[in-house]
Amino acid sequence: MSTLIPAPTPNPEHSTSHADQHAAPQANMQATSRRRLLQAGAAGTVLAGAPFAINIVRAQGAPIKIGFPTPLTGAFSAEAQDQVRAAELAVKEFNDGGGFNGRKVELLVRDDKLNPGEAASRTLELIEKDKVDFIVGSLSAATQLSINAVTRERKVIFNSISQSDAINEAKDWSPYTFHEALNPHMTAGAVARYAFPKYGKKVVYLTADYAYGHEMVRGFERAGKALGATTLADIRHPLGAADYSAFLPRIQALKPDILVLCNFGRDLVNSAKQATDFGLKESTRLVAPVLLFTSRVAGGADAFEGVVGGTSYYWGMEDSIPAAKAFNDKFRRAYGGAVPSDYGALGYAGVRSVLQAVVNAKSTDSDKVADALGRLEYNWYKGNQFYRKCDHQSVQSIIIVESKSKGMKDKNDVFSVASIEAPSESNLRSCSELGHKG
Amino acid sequence: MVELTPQLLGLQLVTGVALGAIYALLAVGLSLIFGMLTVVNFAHGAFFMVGAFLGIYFQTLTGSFALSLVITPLVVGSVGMLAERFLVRPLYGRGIDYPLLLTFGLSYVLIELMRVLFGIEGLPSSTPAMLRGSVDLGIGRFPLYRLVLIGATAAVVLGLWLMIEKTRFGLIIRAGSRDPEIVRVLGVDVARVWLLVFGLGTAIAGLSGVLAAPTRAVNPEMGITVLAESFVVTVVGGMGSLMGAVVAGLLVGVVFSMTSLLAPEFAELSIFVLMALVLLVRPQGLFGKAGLMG
Amino acid sequence: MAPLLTPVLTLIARHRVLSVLLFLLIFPWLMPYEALAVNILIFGLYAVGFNLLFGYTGMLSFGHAAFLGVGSYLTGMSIVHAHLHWLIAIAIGVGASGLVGALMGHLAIRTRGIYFSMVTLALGQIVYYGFYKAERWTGGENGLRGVTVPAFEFAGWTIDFTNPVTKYYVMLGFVAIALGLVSRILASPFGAVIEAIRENEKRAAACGYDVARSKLLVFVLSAAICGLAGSLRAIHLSVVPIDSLHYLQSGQAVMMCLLGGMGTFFGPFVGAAVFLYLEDVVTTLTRHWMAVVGTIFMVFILFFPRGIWGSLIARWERATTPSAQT
Amino acid sequence: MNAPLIQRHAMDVQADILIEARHISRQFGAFQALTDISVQFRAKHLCAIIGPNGAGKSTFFNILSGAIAPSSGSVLFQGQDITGLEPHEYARRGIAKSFQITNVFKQLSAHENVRVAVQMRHARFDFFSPRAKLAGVAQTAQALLERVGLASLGQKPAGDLAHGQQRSLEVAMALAADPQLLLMDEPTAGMSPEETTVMMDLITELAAERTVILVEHKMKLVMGICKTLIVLHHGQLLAQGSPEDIRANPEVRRVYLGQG
Repeated sequence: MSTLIPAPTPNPEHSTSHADQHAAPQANMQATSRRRLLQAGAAGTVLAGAPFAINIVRAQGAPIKIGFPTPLTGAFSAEAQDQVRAAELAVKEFNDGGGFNGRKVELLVRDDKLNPGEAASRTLELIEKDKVDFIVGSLSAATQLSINAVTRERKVIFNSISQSDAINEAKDWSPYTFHEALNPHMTAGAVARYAFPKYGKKVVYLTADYAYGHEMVRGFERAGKALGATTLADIRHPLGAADYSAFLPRIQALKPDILVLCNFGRDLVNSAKQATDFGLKESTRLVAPVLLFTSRVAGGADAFEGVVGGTSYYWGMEDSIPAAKAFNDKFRRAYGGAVPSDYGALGYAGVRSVLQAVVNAKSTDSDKVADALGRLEYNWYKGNQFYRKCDHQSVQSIIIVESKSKGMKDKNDVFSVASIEAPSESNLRSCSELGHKG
Repeated sequence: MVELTPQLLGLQLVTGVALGAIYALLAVGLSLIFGMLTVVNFAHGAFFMVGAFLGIYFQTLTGSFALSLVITPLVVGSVGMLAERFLVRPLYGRGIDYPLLLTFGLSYVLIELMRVLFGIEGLPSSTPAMLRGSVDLGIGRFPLYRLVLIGATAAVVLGLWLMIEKTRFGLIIRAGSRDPEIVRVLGVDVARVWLLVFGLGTAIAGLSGVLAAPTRAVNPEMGITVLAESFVVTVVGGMGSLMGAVVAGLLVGVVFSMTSLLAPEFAELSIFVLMALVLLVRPQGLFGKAGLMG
Repeated sequence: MAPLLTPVLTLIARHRVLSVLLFLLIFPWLMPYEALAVNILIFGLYAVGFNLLFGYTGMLSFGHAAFLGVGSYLTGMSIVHAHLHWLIAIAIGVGASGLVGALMGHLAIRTRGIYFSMVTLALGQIVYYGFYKAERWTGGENGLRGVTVPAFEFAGWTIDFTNPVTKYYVMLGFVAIALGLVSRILASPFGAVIEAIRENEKRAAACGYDVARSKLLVFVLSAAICGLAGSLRAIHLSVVPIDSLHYLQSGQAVMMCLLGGMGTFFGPFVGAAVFLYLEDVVTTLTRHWMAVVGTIFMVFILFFPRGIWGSLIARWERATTPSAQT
Repeated sequence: MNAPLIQRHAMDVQADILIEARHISRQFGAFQALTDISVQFRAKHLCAIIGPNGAGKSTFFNILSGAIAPSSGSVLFQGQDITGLEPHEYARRGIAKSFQITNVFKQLSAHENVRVAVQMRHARFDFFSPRAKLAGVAQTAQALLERVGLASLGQKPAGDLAHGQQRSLEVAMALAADPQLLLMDEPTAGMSPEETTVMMDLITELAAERTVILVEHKMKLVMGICKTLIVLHHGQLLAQGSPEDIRANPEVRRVYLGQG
């Protein structure tokens, strides 16, 4: 145990940078980074216990620090690690471009283990110990909200790259809160507008029983009302349930045109898979508000055959969107031909927006940068975007994809782009509805 | 709300039984180990998970689901025996807490091991071609594979029952689960028996992993929720009672299935409520021996 | 080691609360960052509360997350919804978890051994779902946000919880009081009774002690202390995550106790410190932290069943009273 | 047939009856362990329950000590019905027992074992006063240890004591409550001849101040020291009376033929 007793050291900054080098996995240099990790391991344990970790006077030209809490371990680790790759890419780009008057950017990645408590502690660490200038990251409604609760109190900018409706609402929102990702209302609405006219109006929802799931349903029903869709049932299943068979006979009996799977990640994989086994697809079209690239890869072609869903980004859109092509190529170059996933792309955009705002504001001061972000109009990877004034929600296009089961070119060729809904404020909930004045 | 036709209830029942089948298998393994070794195996869910991964691995390797059904339990069982020999054995006679907590630590290691070997996203798993699709039971369509699942479980339980009733090893187990002292008196090499029992228990966990794989997402964390559920089953049935494990497995499956139909949100809660009620009325579980672990 | 250790440990043992406080005063400067130090304070207290039941009375509960969580939520809700003063909010949190403890305990103490563990687990999960479903008040899966204590004047000082050091020392105050209380209880006749119950229930009853009533009392005490830990955590994180009610959180208490040494006064605290520090360091070093934590855990069970502090005590006893260890 | 005898016996000693069993019966499932046993025990009296293995001695002992409840019948202590009370309530009324299987707080020191037992009389639910400062408790405990000859071993964990010493420790704990009735289930079981004599002397000595009821299957051992013997056989009261009566009793002779 003795090695665990922290020994004093004059330079606490070190330990983190070691850690970060590791925490940003570089697909193309795995072997070396592993070795580096081992050294870091030795160093880190000794250094991590630095006394007087706080109140370090930071010299001019010190690096701009961006804290990046994300669930490197746990159910969404695949997505999270793709987020990190893409974020690293944005940082590298910026630094290669000379940084911000000589100041380079440093990305401090922390594992929030998909646990809101851990996320809050890690955010406190990033702010209090590492003195980060900004926070970007998170990959779940709960963790992003707890990160936001911490940053809001301390007036630190947080650009969330994970979905949630709550974070837009005045109750949680702060002038330092930005939301790069889509929110359930936008995604669900877009998918509804695409699917209801096409596949029918009798709808059953199989919903993960938590805010995110409920928000999805709300989004669908709103859009559905306009289109004359009727809800046969909204069946709520426990979050993270492994088996959905018990919910399926009832759905079978209801004979809906559309079954909307208002759940995420592994819940989606499981429910889609089991619905397929029950032969539901013979009479019903399966629809998912958020169809993740990674879920589809993990779930396999059969389970997702013919499933239609929404996403913030699919690499395949590069055929029609030049920005996407450019982004994919950068990513492929950096990571040995790999393509960015939807959430990965958000990691890139989230960091890049903040850095652009720093340049525009000519400062790293929270208020100045927040102001600059508010004015920002950008096209990083998927077409034009901007943050709505009242709630800092990024107004952006939404991609509707359909899962392929045959004729795939390679393992990444999993979707066909069915349609792209252009960015429009009218698809967001109104500012007044969210409790914002103006 | 759809009206509750006999067909729907019937189908819901079958679904519950199919669910219960997996619970029962897991609980049988847990109960076997507990009954003999009074070890509460917190790594059981992990062994289940390992079974699912290896099942797919051997299936792709040999190209045959049937083969992996045979190989995987053997491999998982051997891992189990290694664990018993080198990790659990030193803890016998140190009370119930220590083995329990050790296996908890072991489960962490196994989960991480699978992450390293097969990646964090998990593996895509699909039903073997010949068992795909759904059949019309007359009360509605039901996945063929889940029927097979029920059959397979029945077969395993039957086989186990025969072994316990008809073989000498079974005799020792029966005696042992009543009173471990007896086994020693019978002049049996207890250490060897316990090793085999632990192996058998974990092998069954592995087998249920292979069987469950086609019905759900296979990922390193898949064992965690399953563990809690199979504990509920084991405790409801009565720790150490194989009969109890099977009955409670089906009971829990059906209760879960029925609440899913009538009050979906409370499906998961329902099984914990069931456990609380059973234990408060019958502290030793449905088939458990009173005073055990008292 | 022993000769050097003996006088130190004797001193510590004599003034155990005082010495732990002295240590905790400098503690934040030994940690990589204050938030971690605060977490250790909170979980140390949580583990101490749990140890009262597990280590001293021999009852292994898998439902203690319920008390941490209820403490957190009730304190949080009193601040967020009722806008009560934070001190009152903490009192409410502690009271509520004590109450829940009384209810759970009343049902659970009818069972023994592994069944006790499982009943507490089940009841704990029921509490979990209760709060999960009460989304309007608890925020459900999103957790309860906005548990903020505005800066206030105290004895001419401005106390601002966004200053980590201030927050640490305020929390330390509460933990100190709780530790003093626990230490006092353990030294009391009642402390002797619960240890007797752990050793031999039948005999304790034959001595004339009301075993059931004593068990219930410890259960409630333990719950209230874990509740205080929860209350502090709500203020520390300014959010209450639903996970704080999950049974995995209960498991953490067990791990911390074992790591540090169950049935010893400092053990759980040491356990919590090492556990959290380890996790913190390991997670920043490798994504495979689960393997590392799991292994260390197994090593302890196998080779240091007494835990870190427990093993030190044992060495000390062997050094001072040889007969006791034969 | 000997019921009237008991009744008559009861008449003249009604005055100083300490504990009384009335028509005690007990089944375990189908097995009838005890059938309609009525016995009275006088105060400050050394008495032994004897009988061959399986006669129902331990069952009867457990019913008298409140460990198990009778299926029918009742137990009176000082004229009060105490049937079915909690074990700790028996203890608080002044009924102490030492178990057949040694039963101490193994990890606690011998002294702490007795101290806890003594403490019972002073403080039950006291959370605050430091236990060490509890008036006289420690001294009383030490005195009791001396009385059973363990004075020097006070600091040793009870689990580490020799078997005989653990039995003695149990007696000390039983005495701690200064009971009026001391029930002892085979106090000399597994003891060496030397230890046995020491224990028997101690018991005789104790019986001077209180009622002591022994369960013993070694007849020889108790014949010498007991005032009254109660003989059980197949769960029934076979005979009771002075050692002389018992020796003379043909029934008993038949049962114990070749034994004792």
